[in-house]
Amino acid sequence: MPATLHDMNLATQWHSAVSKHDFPLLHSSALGRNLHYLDNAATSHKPKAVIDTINTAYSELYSPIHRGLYPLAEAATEAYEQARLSLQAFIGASAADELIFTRSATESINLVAQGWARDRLQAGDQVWVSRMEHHANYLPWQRICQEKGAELKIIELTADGQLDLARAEDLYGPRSRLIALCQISNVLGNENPIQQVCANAQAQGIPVLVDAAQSVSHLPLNVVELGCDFLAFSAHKMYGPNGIGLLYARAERLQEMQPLLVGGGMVDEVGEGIAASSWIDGPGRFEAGSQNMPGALGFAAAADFIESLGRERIHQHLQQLTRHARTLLGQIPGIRLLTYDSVPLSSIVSFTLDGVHPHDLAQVAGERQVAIRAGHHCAQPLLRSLDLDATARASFAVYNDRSDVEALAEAIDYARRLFG
Amino acid sequence: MPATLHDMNLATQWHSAVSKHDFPLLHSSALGRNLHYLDNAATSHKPKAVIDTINTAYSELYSPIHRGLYPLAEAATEAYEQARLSLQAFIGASAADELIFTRSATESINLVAQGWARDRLQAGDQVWVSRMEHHANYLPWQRICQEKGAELKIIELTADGQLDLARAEDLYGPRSRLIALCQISNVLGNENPIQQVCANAQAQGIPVLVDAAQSVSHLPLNVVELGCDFLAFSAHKMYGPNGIGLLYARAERLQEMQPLLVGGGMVDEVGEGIAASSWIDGPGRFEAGSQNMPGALGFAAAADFIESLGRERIHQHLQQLTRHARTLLGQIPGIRLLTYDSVPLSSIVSFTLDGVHPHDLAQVAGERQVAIRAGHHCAQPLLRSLDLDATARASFAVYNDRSDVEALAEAIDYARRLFG
Amino acid sequence: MENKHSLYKDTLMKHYRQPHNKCEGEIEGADIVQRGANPRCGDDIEIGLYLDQKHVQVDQVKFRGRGCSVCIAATSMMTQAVSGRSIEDVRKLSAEMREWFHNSDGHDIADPPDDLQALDAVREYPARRRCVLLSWEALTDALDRI
Amino acid sequence: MENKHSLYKDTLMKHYRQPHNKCEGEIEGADIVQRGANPRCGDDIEIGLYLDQKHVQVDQVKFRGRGCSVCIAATSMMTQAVSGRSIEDVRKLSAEMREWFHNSDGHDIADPPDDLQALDAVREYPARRRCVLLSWEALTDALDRI
Ligand SMILES: Cc1ncc(COP(=O)(O)O)c(C=O)c1O
Ligand SMILES: Cc1ncc(COP(=O)(O)O)c(C=O)c1O
Repeated sequence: MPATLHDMNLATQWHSAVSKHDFPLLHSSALGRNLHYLDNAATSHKPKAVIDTINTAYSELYSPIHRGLYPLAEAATEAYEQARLSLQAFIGASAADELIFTRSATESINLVAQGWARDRLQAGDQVWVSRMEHHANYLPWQRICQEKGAELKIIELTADGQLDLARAEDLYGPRSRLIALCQISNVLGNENPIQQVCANAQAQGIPVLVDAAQSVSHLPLNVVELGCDFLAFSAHKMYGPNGIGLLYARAERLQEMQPLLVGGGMVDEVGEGIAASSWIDGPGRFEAGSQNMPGALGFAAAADFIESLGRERIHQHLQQLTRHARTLLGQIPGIRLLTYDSVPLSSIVSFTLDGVHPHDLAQVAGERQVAIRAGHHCAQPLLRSLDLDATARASFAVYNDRSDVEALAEAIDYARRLFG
Repeated sequence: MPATLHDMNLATQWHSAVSKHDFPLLHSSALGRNLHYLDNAATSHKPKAVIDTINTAYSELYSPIHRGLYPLAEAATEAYEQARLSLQAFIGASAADELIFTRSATESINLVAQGWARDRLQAGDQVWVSRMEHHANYLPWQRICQEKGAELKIIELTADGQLDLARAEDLYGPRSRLIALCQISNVLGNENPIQQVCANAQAQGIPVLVDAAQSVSHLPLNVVELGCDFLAFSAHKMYGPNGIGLLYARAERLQEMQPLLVGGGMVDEVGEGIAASSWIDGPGRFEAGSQNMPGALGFAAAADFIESLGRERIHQHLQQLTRHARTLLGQIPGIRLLTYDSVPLSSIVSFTLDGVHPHDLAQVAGERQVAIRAGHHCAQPLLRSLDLDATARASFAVYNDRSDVEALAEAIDYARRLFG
Repeated sequence: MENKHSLYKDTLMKHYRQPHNKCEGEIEGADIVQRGANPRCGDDIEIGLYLDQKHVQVDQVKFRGRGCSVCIAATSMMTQAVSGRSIEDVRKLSAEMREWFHNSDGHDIADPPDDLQALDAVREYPARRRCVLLSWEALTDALDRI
Repeated sequence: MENKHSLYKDTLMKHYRQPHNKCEGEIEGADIVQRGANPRCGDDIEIGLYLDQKHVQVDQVKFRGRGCSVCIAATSMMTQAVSGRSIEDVRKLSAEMREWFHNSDGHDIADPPDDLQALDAVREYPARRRCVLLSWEALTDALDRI
């Protein structure tokens, strides 16, 4: 499968900008050195720059945040808020005060469900999600709808796996209270027309939440242009640390939210007994407890790392790998790809192989140093509608190259022969 | 203030076991090298062993948890569950399945309030806390009591700052549904008689939650002997990383809990529409989303670090420093200590100085390289009852020594003269 | 194709390709039919127990369903291992199997009957334990209903 | 005792020790009385505005309350800086002060009146900004009530 000359030129340029050498696990660890890591939709490896930032945060700058009156505490607080500013620029928000540090995309979405929707939903209201949502953007809505007697409405998919907006009749109707959509599906790899949905929703005054967990690392993204009200993602899927994520909430929406967690640092005045307490202004109201400063700094370092390569370029690189994977996998007898040629490529390929269970595919691949995922990918509603129990999935990141794709295709073909 | 010979011998032994040299920030950073860091009740610095563990987790073992079928993922999952086992041993729980990884003590307590108490509290029921609770163990109860029309009852303090259990008449009464108490107060430094409260409560079938945020790093602790139902703490106050904490829930209680967050990894079968979904068994049900493996490993490394010194010995060391601080501070004209000689020492000294605002005390101390805290310490209910707006607080950790205490006393005396 | 470091030992592959006691349609005439499903993987099986008249012995176990190779092979091995044993023995073996897989560093089953020893390789893959144990758990549930 | 790196410059200490326009009891006869409190620090002050008859000028500002040295000194400086100025000027100055403290790297106030320049040192301590701004915020709230 020779690459075109154009592709090869791009690839050469790319690999002088970034390579496995920048990622300690892939470069020099016993378990990772020879690994073709293609489970990036689950979590990505960390460049040295991010690991070093975390290290430095603990070794040179560590201190309580927003609480101390000594120079170290001032410096740490400054760095923490600087990280918020970096991430503000990264997503194009109008103000840093619209960014809330959470533990993860999952917490971000639960915060909106419990802190915003709970007080607003009434029996008969509708919350809209799509058929392709990750459980993190499905279960919180299912739970709050159950509690409030609201309806959980599903945007179904067209035959080629895209949002069937035409069939979602009441999406912008009078009972629609919130639309919660992923920007890129973690199974299909589809990119959804978020901007269009936001524009239509805004015209009817319906807020939109965007699950950007799979997109933020490689799609140029600007929340103001996108027009969304909420946007959620995790650091660990964008080359950053675990245990930290973000919720963007437009100022107006942020004003309407109640905290998910209450505790230290977020209260202004504590009422006696059960007299109401008052919360502080700004995003700190949603960050109860001691701040995760090293996490925030690592998060911002990951954003810087992405910006240094450019999301446009990263996206191109991932699309090339995805295209290559589709071509090579497509040649294996019995393979079924879950995405259609009519849908633009992103960074994910899901597939099944006739007669071989996806778990066996992943296991055989694993034994051959190719790390892919098998299962329902936390998207049971989607898999059920496709009448599948599980699929195999390969997903790409900046450090992957064509040799990873080739190893994948070989491993799948080997599995076919093993079980054939 | 010459130390007794006995104290000096102990101190020498101690400093061969642990010193600032083991803590990169205190040993070699520009901002920390010459710092007398006495803000340990807010957060503690990290030994090299913990920082290295986090580093290694990212550089050699990083992978998704509970999801992958390749050797790296198996190794990472194993390490994550091994960390849970280490922490199980650290707190003496009967089973690792009783330990839930959370983001912090704050989340742990909120999880119990929203995931356990919400379904159980009825109008007229009582939740008991003490006057000395941190907001993290006060606001979650205040909020759930407001929501449910339950009563938030306060165990008031005796004149010397101890729990006045005799005055808390209905503590074990028929409407008492939960008792939530800190083991050590973050302002007074008091150690509360948790074991006694648990025994009495258990006799009446009333669960007890222990906020161990301030105790777990230096009090020998065994949840079975203690007899508590829930126990919460954060890693970052015990020499571990930020962004991770723990909730211990006795198996019986864990069975009764609902998750605070819903999302990936915790669901068994997702219902269609708003049909009920089913959660998986065990602590994973409460750990929605991608696991924080490097955090868990750093957490366990911190527990190992503590165990290597021995909590008994650490406690002794901290008591000695506290005693020394009380003696030296006590000689400064106009000082008022917030703890009484009748109360056993732990690791915290709070104080005020007549005519100087605590913020000025902390600022002057900060300018003289002594890091202490000033404010309400997230304990407004306590400070209000003492008719104080703020106090200054010094708190000790393993790396502190007598010179830190002496620098503290000098700084406070300097402030007295500056403002005198 | 036997590979020392592979899960896919010959015995396992043999049971997967030609499972013992597997029905294509419904399981007919069994004393107890019990489902075992793991929605997380999509494994979904049904086992049928045929008991002797006195209900002290398991004469045969049949199964049907779908799953990965480990699930199918392990279920096949299970049916082979327990058919013809006393209920008491089956309970004991079932407990031992679970023990064996939960303490992967622990002791081995003294004398694992038939082909069960071939599952040893799976113990190194905690993520696949559930695939092995699914049929044993269904079996235990079935015995509890006698 | 002046220390180059200290917050506690002579001017600040002077205002703290001998605050201008500070009352001991109630603030009497003011046109507007406004409280400013920061429960997080325990700073709690009250300012009283005395306006001219046409309500275009702030004749005097008095205050009472408790707080740290920065809060008390900054409030004293504020009363001194705004007394005798037109309401329009006071609004402008108040906005400039907030600007000055929120962008600590930003531009300086062109010509800070009276002793305000002495607060420059506080700008390096974000945690104390609130102590400086409390009285200015109370002032703005008071002006909004005219
Ligand atoms: C007694 C006590 N409980 C709970 C907490 C909350 O811990 P965290 O901020 O790590 O959630 C703290 C510390 O802030 C504390 O001192
Ligand atoms: C589309 C999507 N949304 C949300 C999540 C949840 O992210 P996290 O597990 O980091 O909270 C994931 C990943 O697991 C995802 O792929």
